[in-house]
Amino acid sequence: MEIEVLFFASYREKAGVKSCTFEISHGSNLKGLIDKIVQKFPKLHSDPSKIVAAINEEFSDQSQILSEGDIVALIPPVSGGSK
Amino acid sequence: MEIEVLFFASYREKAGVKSCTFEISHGSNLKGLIDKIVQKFPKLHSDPSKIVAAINEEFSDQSQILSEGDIVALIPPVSGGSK
Amino acid sequence: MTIEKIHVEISELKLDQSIAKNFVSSNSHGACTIFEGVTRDHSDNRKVKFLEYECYKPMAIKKLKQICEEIIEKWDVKVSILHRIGKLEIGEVSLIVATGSPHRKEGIQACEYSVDRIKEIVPIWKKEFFEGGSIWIEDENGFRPFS
Amino acid sequence: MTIEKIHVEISELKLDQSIAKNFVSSNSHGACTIFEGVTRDHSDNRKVKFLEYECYKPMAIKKLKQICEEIIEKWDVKVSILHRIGKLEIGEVSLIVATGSPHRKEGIQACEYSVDRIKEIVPIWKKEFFEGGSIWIEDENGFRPFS
Repeated sequence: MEIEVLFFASYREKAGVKSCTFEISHGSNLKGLIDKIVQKFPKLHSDPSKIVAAINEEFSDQSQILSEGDIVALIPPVSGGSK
Repeated sequence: MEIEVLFFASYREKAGVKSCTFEISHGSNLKGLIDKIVQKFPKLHSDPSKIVAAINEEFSDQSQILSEGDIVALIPPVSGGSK
Repeated sequence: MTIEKIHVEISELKLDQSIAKNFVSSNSHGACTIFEGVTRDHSDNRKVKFLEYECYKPMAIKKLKQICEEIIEKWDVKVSILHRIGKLEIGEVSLIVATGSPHRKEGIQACEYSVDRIKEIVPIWKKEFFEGGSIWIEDENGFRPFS
Repeated sequence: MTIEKIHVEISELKLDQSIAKNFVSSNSHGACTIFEGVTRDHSDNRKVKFLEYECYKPMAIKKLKQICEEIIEKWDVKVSILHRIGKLEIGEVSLIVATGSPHRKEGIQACEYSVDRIKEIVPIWKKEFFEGGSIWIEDENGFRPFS
């Protein structure tokens, strides 16, 4: 099945794209997808297990199983606003 | 010697005056003055020892000795601003 | 130095937040925190019509400055305090405290501190006019000049 | 009910404090607390020229609303959060949080809570442009979505 992946901020720059569609097998979890993403864009992170991601706008554990139509966003660390 | 006494808020209303000059003897302390004030305006407070006062714009203990030219203000309890 | 970091004002006129905000702003600041005390339409169970604030002005100014000095000793901030006196309608602003600071924590803390401290040591009194009467808002525990 | 107590906005336009303030004001409120995050001219030892904020908008809106919901469960307040994105010059306001409350303590606490929480769970990123380069401001410990 196809999953749309969104890239923001430093991930967007490192990947060189704002979004990208990945083909994964049914039953795959978020970890499996993230491993595929990092294979394609190795600059993203040296340790894929540390990437924080959201499925359908909710932060999700990498063990979560993906479903058809899910939108996955990779969320770089933030330090927004003023310290 | 003469000491000018200022009244504010509820004290001003209870005394019926904004200020008043009292004659006290040299060496008198604030307590002595406050006792005199409450004698003249008994409505001010049932317990004169609890009246908070400032000498020359500084909060002062009732044991403080007064000097010629001091300005004494009786400071009603406040609950200013929003709770 | 100190003189440039603190600003206090007591006025019978409507308070203008931009005066406080402009005073505390700086290109090196990442945070501006503003507290406004507003006249409420009720107090306990009384329906309030309007308020009157009275102050012992020279001492109130002195004490507001003292609070500002305490603040700039504790935190890296600029601070401005404006207090209105006289008659205030419901919804009008009686107090504005603004802090400007490089970082947000200290600005928020300083702002909270000042509002607490104003109640403790600044001789400003509030009279509430409600349906059927008026009362000076006094709290025996509210004034702690030596704390 | 909830819907009337919270207000969030993400905008490319200059933020207008009066929108936040008007939303949280009420005749039954005695306090209005406003926090503004401002673009500083320096960061660590870098001289900052300007900033750019980027966000994952639908999720950022959702998370800002979640923070507001958390706040109105904890405190008796109304709350408005405005966040700007896009290019910001030095001195411009990136974030406004306003709370209105019957009493001051809860308003100040709610305001502080929201600012902390925004850093934890709202997907908005800041890129700093300084003399000689640019950098995304990222803090490995800054994002704690599950805390």
